[in-house]
Amino acid sequence: MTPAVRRGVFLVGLAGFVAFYLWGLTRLPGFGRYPGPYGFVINRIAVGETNATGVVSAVNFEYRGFDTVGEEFILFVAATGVATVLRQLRDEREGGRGDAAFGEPSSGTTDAIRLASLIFVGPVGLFGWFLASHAQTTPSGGFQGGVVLATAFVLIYLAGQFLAFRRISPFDLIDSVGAVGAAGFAAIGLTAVVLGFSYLYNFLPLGTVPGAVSSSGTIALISFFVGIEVAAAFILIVGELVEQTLLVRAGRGQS
Amino acid sequence: MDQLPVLSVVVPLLVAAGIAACGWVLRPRRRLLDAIGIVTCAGVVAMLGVLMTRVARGDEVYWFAGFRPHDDVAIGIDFAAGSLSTGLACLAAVLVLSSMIFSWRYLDEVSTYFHSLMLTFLAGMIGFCLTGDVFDLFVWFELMGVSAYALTAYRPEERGPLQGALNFAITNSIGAYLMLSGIAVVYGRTGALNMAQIGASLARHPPDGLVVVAFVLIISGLLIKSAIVPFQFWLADAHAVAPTPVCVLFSGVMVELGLYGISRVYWSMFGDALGHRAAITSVLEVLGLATAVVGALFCFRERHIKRLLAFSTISHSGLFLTGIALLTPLGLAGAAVYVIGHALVKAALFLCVGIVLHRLGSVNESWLHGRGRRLRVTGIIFTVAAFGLADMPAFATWLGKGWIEDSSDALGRPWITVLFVAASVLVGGAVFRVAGGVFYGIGDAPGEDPAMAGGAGEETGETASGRGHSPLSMLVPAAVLALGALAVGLIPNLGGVVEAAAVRFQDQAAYNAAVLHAVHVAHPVALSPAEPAIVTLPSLLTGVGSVAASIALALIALYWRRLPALRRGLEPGAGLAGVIRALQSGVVNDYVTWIVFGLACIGGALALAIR
Amino acid sequence: MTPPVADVLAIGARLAVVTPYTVQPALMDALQVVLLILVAAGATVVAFTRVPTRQAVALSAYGLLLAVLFLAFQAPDVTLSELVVGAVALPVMLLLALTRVRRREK
Amino acid sequence: MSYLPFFVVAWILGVGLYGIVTSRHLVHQIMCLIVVQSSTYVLLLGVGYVTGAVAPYFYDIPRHTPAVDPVVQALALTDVVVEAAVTALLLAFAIQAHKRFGTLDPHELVELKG
Repeated sequence: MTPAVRRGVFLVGLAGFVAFYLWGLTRLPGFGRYPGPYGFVINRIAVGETNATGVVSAVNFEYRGFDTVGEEFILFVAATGVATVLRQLRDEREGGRGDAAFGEPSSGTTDAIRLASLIFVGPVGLFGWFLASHAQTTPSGGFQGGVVLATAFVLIYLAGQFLAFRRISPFDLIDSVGAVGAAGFAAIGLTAVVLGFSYLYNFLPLGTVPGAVSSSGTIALISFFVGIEVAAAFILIVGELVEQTLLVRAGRGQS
Repeated sequence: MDQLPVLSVVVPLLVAAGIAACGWVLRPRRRLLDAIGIVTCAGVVAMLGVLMTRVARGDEVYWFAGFRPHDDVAIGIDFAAGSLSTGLACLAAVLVLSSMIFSWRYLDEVSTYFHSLMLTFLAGMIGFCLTGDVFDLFVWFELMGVSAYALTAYRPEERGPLQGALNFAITNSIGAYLMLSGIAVVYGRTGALNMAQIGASLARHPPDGLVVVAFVLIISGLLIKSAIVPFQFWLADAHAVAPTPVCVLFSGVMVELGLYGISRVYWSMFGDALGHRAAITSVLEVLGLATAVVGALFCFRERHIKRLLAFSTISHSGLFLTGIALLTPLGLAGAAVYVIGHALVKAALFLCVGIVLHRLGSVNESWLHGRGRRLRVTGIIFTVAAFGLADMPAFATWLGKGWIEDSSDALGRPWITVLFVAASVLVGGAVFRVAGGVFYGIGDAPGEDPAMAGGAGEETGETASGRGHSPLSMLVPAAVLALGALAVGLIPNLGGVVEAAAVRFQDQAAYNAAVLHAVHVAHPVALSPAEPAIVTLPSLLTGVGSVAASIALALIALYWRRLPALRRGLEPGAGLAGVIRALQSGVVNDYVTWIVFGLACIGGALALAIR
Repeated sequence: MTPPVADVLAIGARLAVVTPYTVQPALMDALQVVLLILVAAGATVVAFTRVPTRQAVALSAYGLLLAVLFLAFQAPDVTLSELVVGAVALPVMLLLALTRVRRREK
Repeated sequence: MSYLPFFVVAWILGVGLYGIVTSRHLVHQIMCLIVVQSSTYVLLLGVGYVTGAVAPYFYDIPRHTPAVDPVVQALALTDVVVEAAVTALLLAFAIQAHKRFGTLDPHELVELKG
């Protein structure tokens, strides 16, 4: 199809499709009039049943925990897939070019950015850790915490040199850590099975005070593993991409 | 409570993560890695096999973390394993197992990645089959999708796999987001994600725009996955370039899972709420038959053998959808058996193509003409499987197709049989042409397709070709699968068992009772009467006749240039080439245009019929 | 982490989430309307920005807008995710990829 | 107001699809795919919203305060992760495709034509 024909066909289709979609959307109860029951039932029972005051985390890691198992593995597959697709380029580099480029400071970074990044590494890392370990109480959780933790590692890259990034996060190790995080979540669920409950049953003591850090049983533990897995997956993905940009520089230097 | 359903998903996931975690230990130990993969798959097959023997009496429902429904409100996620869903999951596991065995000597460059991705792919497919929660369905659909995209681009050193994976990922992601939009729309009215609960809740309203839109959005993602016209373009691109063991899974079961998903959501969520069964039958039937014919025409024209088989999958996907669209127990039972038979023979055919690639280093039919004569065993297996694909009587494919035709005749839709035979003859003719030309050197090499000129040397990355012999680890899975399709067709009383399962699948009230009230309905009733699933003389004659016609068509194609008509240069189907090249453009922008346009047409047709 | 830290974060989150205790319903409605229109405009800008590097910046801003909208929808958890993913992680990945791609074009 | 969020959802989906179809650059196309997906977040959170209700956190407020639906928020969180995963994978494909084809214009990726 030529672009003009395509645009014509598409716009006709889009007009029809959007009209059709709106036909359905305007039969919804209307914004702000969610009829329930699912969410309301969960809001009523979650705090009492799990001692977690963050109900979204209770849904994510307990009531609909199995969705989250699938979600973690989607991220795991993405990291694996990125490594699979980009592996050839890395082999090429190992086959010939020197590692000269890897000591260079990251591209386009000024000293000010480097300094600022260095100052931020600690707090960002701490914040990520905090988020990952407080899923049950406040709006936070393993996923957000994991990404923030990964950001701390990216800051290290911005702050200094790729060499440091590699030394701190060797890909094989991070790969393993990520896999352990993903497996940890699935294994907690399996532990319940071994103990004779159904999969992902919350078998740990719930604590006595709703909202305390030690409360809510497996929710906190699962959130922790999710944090590890997410951080590792993001570090891997960003690391692979960073390596790609550096490879080109190395290649250009030679050719 | 029995844990088999959940273990069959969690075990492959844990092994996949374990393989990645121990990457540096396993990478140099290729055989250990292979063995772990094969043992895991075999274990999953065994688990699902045991589960199948138990679920014939009724769906087995599993509530995660023990959250049972309160007052008809499901607060957790459930697995609802029925005969059809477990059977399909088991079929997926069997195909992954045979691909793993085949890969033992096939893929030269494997890291831990291949095994990890295959196992997560398997887990995604099983979770998709067994789940009873519509958002969970989306999650496993995505896991399956993401694994499949990565596997398609497994050989990133070549150009084709990257383009195929990009087209595959973009079109299917759009489908997944449309499906999620549909789920959100349903949630806005019902406040439920459990499919049984949604079905009960939707049925309390008269059908209106919301139900129609939600139905179309949810099935659109599944129609794209099952490569129904006009959403089919990605499939040929992805198949042509994915490693052959992965093609086995794409063609054999992933496409069919999309159709299973349509059946699942229809008979658990929308069947009672939508009504208007005739309108739904008509719309889905038109889509199915169009897919069957378009796929068959493209298939017959193709010279790249993997793409040829991919187009045949599109054609068959249309045939299955037509069977499901009849909304009768016999149509669904026919589609189920047809899917099993097709998966086994198609897998065998792909494995044979893999062997050809391994030995001769090409999948170009013109170049290969006569060069496959050395591969005698492979040729025999390919020919047997080709008979299966052409719906030869006694194969499971023929049984299933016959039942769909019987059911459509009973409904007064005789044109279905006519188009079914036409599609079968074209697809059968294409594979017989390949079998006769490549393995027996019959007739002349078909004309070189200019688009294929660069194709011959393209495929070498998968396996170091030019090997002196075909290892048993490749021949045995192919032979077992091809004969398996014959064996399934010969199981006594298969029709009664499968039709009973189909009736149970179509009884929405029984499904609802099993999931929400843990009550097993002893005698489920489908909305349409269950016609007998038997072998009739006309279907036997149709089967033999269409196989004969396929062989005749293949011979005509092979001897075309020696025919007295002397219409040189005008190959059968040559006029199609330009059309195909214009449509199958490889440009993802075009594919997305067709998706939007097709959705508008489907939505408009259903809206007019149901409003 | 000690409980006081959790208290601080929880109170911070509560302040950040616009609660009906502190905001008149009409004002809340107006806030949501404004944010929805901004989000619609943001999506349009992202889709119509043809220069990929600029588009990545636009996407980051769009992620920020979405995050604020989710806050007004009383979803602080999703806000936090959208901030870390939509406004930071995705643009970083996209810019890295674009750097890779642009270098080769020279 | 009552249906404005849903009109915005349809608008975002529409412009995202338009961007994909008219795109001449794969990375641009991937960003438009992100826009398409963002329509699902707005839809999910839109259908679960309750006028006048608080966010579903009961750390410092009474347990029976009316709160918005927590389930759609959990679903949106999953959706965000899926977005990140798919985008990462697509970018990896795009980088490799650029290396093999020397271009990122979908019209010039010609390997699979016909």
